[in-house]
Amino acid sequence: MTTSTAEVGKRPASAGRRVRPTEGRKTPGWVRGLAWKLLRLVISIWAVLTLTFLMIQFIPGDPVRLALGPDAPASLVEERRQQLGLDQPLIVQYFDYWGRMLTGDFGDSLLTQQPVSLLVEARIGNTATIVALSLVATSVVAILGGLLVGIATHRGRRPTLRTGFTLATGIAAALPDFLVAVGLVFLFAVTFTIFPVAGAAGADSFVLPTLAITLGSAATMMRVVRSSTAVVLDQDYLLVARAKRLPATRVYLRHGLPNLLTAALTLGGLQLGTVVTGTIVVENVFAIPGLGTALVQALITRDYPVVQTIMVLLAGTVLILNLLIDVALGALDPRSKRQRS
Amino acid sequence: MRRQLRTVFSTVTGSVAAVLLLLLVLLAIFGPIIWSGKANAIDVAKAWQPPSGEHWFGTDELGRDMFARSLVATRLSLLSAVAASGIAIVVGVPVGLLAAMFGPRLTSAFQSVVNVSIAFPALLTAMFVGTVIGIGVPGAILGVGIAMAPMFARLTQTLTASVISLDYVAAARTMGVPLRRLVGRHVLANVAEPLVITATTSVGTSLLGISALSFLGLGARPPQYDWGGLLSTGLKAIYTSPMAAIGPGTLIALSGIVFSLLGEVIAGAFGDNQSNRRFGRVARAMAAAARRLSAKPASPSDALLDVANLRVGFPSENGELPAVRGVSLRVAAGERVGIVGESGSGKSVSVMAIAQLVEHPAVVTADRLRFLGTELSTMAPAARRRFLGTNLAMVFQNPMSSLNPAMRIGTQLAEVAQVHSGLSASDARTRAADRLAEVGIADAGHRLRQYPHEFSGGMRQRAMIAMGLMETPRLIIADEPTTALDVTVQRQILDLLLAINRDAGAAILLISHDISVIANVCERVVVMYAGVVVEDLPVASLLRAAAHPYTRALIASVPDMTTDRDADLATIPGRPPALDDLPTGCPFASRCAFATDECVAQMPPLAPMADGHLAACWHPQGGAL
Amino acid sequence: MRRPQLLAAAGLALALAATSACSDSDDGGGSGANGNFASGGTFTFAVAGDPGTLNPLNNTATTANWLFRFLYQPLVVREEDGSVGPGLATKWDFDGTKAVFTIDPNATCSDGSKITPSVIAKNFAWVKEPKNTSTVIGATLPNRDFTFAADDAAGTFTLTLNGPFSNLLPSLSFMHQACGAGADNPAGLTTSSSGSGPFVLKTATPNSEYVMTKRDGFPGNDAAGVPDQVVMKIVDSESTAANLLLSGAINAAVVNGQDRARLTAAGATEKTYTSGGVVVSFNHREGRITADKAVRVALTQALDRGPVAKVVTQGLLPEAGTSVSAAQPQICDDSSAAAAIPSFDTAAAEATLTADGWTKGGDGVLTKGGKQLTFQLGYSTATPGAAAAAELMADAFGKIGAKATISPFAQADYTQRVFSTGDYDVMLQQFSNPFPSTLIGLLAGPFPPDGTNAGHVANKTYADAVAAARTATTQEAACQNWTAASKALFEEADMIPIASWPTNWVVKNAVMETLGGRPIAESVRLLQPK
Amino acid sequence: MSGGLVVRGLTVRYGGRTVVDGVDLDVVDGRVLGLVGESGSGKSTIARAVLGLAPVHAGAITVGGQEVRRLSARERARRVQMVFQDPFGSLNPRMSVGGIIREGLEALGDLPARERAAEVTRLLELVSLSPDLAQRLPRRLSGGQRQRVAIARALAARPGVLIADEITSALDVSVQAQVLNVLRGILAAERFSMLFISHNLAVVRYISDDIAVMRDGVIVETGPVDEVLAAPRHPYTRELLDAIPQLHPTA
Repeated sequence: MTTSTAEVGKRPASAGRRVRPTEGRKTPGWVRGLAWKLLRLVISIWAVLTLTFLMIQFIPGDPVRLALGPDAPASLVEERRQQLGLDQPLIVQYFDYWGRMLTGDFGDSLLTQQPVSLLVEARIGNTATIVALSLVATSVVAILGGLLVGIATHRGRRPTLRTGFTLATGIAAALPDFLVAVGLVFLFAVTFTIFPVAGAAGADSFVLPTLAITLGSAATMMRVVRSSTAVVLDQDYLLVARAKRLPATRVYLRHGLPNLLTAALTLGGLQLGTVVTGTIVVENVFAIPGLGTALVQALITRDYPVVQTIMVLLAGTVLILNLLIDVALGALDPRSKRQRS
Repeated sequence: MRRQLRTVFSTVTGSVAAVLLLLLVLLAIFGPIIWSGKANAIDVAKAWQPPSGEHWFGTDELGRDMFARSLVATRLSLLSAVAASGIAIVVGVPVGLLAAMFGPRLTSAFQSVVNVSIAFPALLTAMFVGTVIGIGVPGAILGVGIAMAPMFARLTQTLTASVISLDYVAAARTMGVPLRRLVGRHVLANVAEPLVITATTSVGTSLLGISALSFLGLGARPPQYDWGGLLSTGLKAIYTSPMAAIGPGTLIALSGIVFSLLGEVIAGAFGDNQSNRRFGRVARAMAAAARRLSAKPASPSDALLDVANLRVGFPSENGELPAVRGVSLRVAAGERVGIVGESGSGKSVSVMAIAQLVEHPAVVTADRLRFLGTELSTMAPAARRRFLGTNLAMVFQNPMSSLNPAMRIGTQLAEVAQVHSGLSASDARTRAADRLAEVGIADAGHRLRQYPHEFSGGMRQRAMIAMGLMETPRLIIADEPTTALDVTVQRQILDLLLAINRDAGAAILLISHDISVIANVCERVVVMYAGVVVEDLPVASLLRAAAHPYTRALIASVPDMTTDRDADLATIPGRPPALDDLPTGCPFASRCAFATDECVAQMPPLAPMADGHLAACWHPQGGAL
Repeated sequence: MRRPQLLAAAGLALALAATSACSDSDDGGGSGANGNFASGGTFTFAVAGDPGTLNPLNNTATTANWLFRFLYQPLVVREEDGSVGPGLATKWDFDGTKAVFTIDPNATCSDGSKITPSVIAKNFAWVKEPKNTSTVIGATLPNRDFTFAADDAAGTFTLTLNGPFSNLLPSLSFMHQACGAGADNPAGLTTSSSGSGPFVLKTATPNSEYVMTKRDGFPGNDAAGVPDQVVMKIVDSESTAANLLLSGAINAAVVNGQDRARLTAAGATEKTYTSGGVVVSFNHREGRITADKAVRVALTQALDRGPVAKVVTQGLLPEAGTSVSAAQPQICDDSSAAAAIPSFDTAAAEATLTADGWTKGGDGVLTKGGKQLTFQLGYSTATPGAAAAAELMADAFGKIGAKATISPFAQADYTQRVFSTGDYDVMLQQFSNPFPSTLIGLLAGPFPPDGTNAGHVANKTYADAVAAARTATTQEAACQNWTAASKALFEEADMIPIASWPTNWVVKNAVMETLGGRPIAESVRLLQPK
Repeated sequence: MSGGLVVRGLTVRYGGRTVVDGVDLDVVDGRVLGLVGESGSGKSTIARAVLGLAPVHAGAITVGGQEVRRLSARERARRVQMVFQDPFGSLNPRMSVGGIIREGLEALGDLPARERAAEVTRLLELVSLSPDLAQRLPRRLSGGQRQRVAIARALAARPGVLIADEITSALDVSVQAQVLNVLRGILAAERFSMLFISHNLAVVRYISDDIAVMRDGVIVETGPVDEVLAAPRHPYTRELLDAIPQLHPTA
């Protein structure tokens, strides 16, 4: 089956005279590709929202009773249920939930009775900072490190470096981020007071949290980049680039890097999701008032509206990140623009 | 597989991983039996003691021995991890299998779902499931298991998809093999290896995931305790009694490392095996560094290319494998020379070595390697780069993969002139357009802006040739330039090469397994077998005077439009010798009808025949074929 | 008139500064004390949770009280010995139902306006208004049925209750009075303050930090070492707070746990206050195994409360608790009632159960009438040390053949069980209760849904003694009745004190006095860092 | 078993793409039809459609007068078998050579179990392989040996029609000759018809009785080999003939 379709794909190969003017077909394939990706994003976000909506239904106990406290008389509970529309059929509640979520009304915290949006507003900055810094750090470290090591160890060169790299990244990837975070605090903030130990006071208070997330994820991604480097370096067009006697930098950076990034992003892009959730654990260790600390607190105290909102936000971030990666892949690899259709 | 595992575990990393795994398993089995008493013995007076001879990791808030507790916790930690992985496999593998087996539509729907869920952070999924189930060990296990299931689903789906597209599955289907057997015998058996590897590493991943949940207070709760829970207990005293946290932390990290190491080791075993398999068709793909060309005083020569005693070896476990064993070759200016030989004969490696493109770990030596009168081996790298860049052009076998898919054709052509002639971007583009037009590509200006995937195979090979013509090469090395092309396109490309030879005077060194292709293009043909040149003769003499039995068999075994359809084709019995088992004598002796003891004993030199052409044979044959 | 307290605080600060000066070898002589105070600067203290709304009349949470103490003043304050001292009122007169306060004529608000009795009246008017649902009602004032009158000419404010309430004056020390614009609209105080305290709120970042600046002209604010700024920072984890203290990023924090050792080793001073109590309570509801008095008594006898106290307070207050409301300064010393607690004796516990008809089964668990002696042992996950204490208690219960299943409850769940559904057997509870009266609703009165007596406790002796105490007109008479009430609880093993609940302030490079665990705003001084 | 393969109006589409467009083919009983064309012309798709491995959009495929798509998998296996191009991909790497051939015998269930071993030996000998190879795994065989195992496997079903899809294009020329000779030997010994697909006109000419030339999913010319190659009528057939590099000077 695949063989035949592959053959079909090669069809324009038959001869120069039968080449189709591909440029003539101005239906921009990548526009359709992007639309398709956006559709997928919308469906994914719909799924996440639906699941979080259902979460409340799955959970035993009455959220209103939790919210109003034990002293509230039954009549008040009933009244509040009506206010919140909880007495409505599930489907009505579902659409109502959608309406609220889309207008940014995430409901009130069961614990503080304050709008969840206030909590999010106060905390999203710190989380966004950590996530953004970690994403950048992970990408830069992983791509540069993986590329350099990949070149240096290509085809069995420098076996010691290769072994050391495998071992070091293996260990770094296997170390859970919470251990790394604690270790970093102990080392850099308590033993040598170089960085602040906690809080989100200044720019330097984000150094250790970023480091804690980056270490593991960069190690994992660096391995992916190294092996993609090895694959890319084995490609015929790199041999051709060398056969053209281009300088090494041009061979690697101009011919290697874009293709390498495609390969690395395809595989390593998934890793970026864990960077986003890494913030949950790390914020807790560094006591940074962010969405991660709020999520864990809310989980323990069963503050479901908060759990719901933060999960949707983090999941949405990951999904949008993936869309961006997809788009970047499309930009890097001209082939994908056509193949997507 | 068993044998591979055995060899793997005999390596240092492998045995370390195996021993550690064994230790963990023993701990999980016997730990609670031996240390439970000590682990649960409460003595509040001894709360939070620092590490001592009695309490290696110190004590916790109830004065319980943290070391004993860490050991006892091994069982719960490992069991949870294994259970979570088990859930992931039980859920993921069948889903992946189904998605791959039943139609492209299901597959594509499945891929969308899985791609999203796999990108969805596992920790969030685990938290979500844990919230619904309720905080505790079962919630954590189920959460982590479900979070990992998409990974297994996708892996299974991709692996299965790649296996069922293989011909042996199609063959089994045409044999009417029942579905159950098809899945078990043909699909699962062949996707098992990577699944086993992933399952191994996934235990480590689950362990970390569940530990993280316990650490955050979303996993095991008292009186149950796993490593994550102990870690968060110990963390309370990290600054006063760090061992209470470092102890369980180390165990978590160690187990994580053991399982990832184990996966790597197993993967390494299978991977090596694969690369060994590939080693058979190394030739062109082989590359690498370390050139130590022994430069001997060059004999004056007016040849364009003058190679003497070229040797290329590839290091392997069984010593160096000699892919090329003393090849000498001369190409005169403007000459068209072909090298013919079957796979593994060393023809591609030879020209790659000549072009200075063989990389580590291959080792290249030659008595003489002169091009345009200059010894290449002693040139400074930068000078050599420029020299070869302007005078030598190469065309490779697969035009589909030879062009960089991420760069426009124009850029790939123009950069040659920019780098070597220092042309400006616009001048280089003008030249590129000229060259494209020269190789017969219409609308060159427009074509320059296109990407390789917008070109047909024949056009890509033309573009490759045009790229070689960006400077004024004196020699074009074309390595199987038409093998991947259809016969009508092959004709056009060969004609193009001939035209360039005629119009630009560039010499051509054409490598092919198809002797008739060479006969159509070249003036002289060099026949290679098992890393040596066995015959070197003018194309005109091929049918009249080929002397070496191998050359003659090669010609006779290929049917052409005049072959007698009622007679069997000539065949060559046996197989070419393996590189690690080369005979001392003539490598063709074991397959040769004319071989004598002399042939087995001694390698015949490349010597002039009656008509003056060269052949390496003790018993050269005569007469027309 | 705040002076006595201020001077005391300053004096203590000087003493402390002198001590540290002595240890400082390069500093000598009499001028050393002043020289060791830092001039200006920022004093930062950490709290575990966000205070919530900034309306002083609608937030009685502990952390909010700490913050308000810097920004506002109450009518009267409590002194360390439990007596009542002057706040905004320089003089007061209380007869059990009616209190007359003479307002300090010099008191000014942060916006410069004067604080007159009618300003105080605005506060009480806001609190009295039912639609404002002020938390002051219940927490500070027993109900809304009070009247008040302001006489600006005489400078007096009069508050009249509808019945006797012996704890009125200490309670009022928790009611911070807004002034100026804030008194007109306390609910509008969302990002600023409007009070008569020594500091003014500058910025409020919920869940992060609250920055306050010094009010110039406030009496005593020109003293050496008074910080220009005070920051209250939210730090969830105690370890993190400790790290911040060590690194010098903050000056004070409550640290109860393991981190204390390294803080004191690093030169920080600490002081432990009793801010409440830890108790174990038994569910009396019919059908619960603990409805059986013998079981409650036996379980109490099985407990060596000292070690449990040590574990649950993380070593801070290792003595067995003697009172269910031990917050300092204690209004009543009811510790004599502790003698009524069934004392620790495993053999006696076993005997009690044997006498009640329990026999040991094959698995070592006691049974009676085919029912096993198994029960839930619950606690709130918000209480540090409770998990370990529960483990210890379960271990002790196990020794007499009673099988406890440890059940951690999330705070919300825990609250619902304790106050409403009553779905628990044995619950380890922690209260930050300054007054014995706080627990009345749990231990007497109507069952849910009409009340909060979720454990169905029906101890008439206790209920009667409590009623007598609440309406007593003198503190002394009240205390006698409180002691009798406690004794009744312990004899029936309805609720047993396990430990006093500590608040341990650790202060570094600064001085901060606290009262009942609450910072005293006027006592804060910054020292030169060592 | 006998009966040729008849294809009428076969159209195969993948997505919106028509790969085979209304093809008629006759593989006459006992004869070899060579199907020649360039890559992408649709040759392999026809083969796969016959075997039920490609979706048939329209048309009829009959073997011995029976519409193959209405046959059970087992019945179809008895009538049509195929040898694939890639000798490395067409043998399950985890099964022994004997196991691979035996599997076909088992699936059809025509032979009693005890006679299967003998049949495996016979089939291996038929393709000029030593019966000793039955125990080996495919990876220890050369490309030519593998391709002969694949032929033996296909013949195990004693099919009326054998489809050989580019079976020599992945082999070295000297090995190609071995396989072609083996195939010719079997054709002489056993009675079946064959659809021989190749892009190599010389090989097709050597082995086939009839020839069909395919291009862009359409058969452009068909007829007995000698006639078509001696006097090609379609310009594309001529183009193909002209493009072949010749070693021997054309007569």
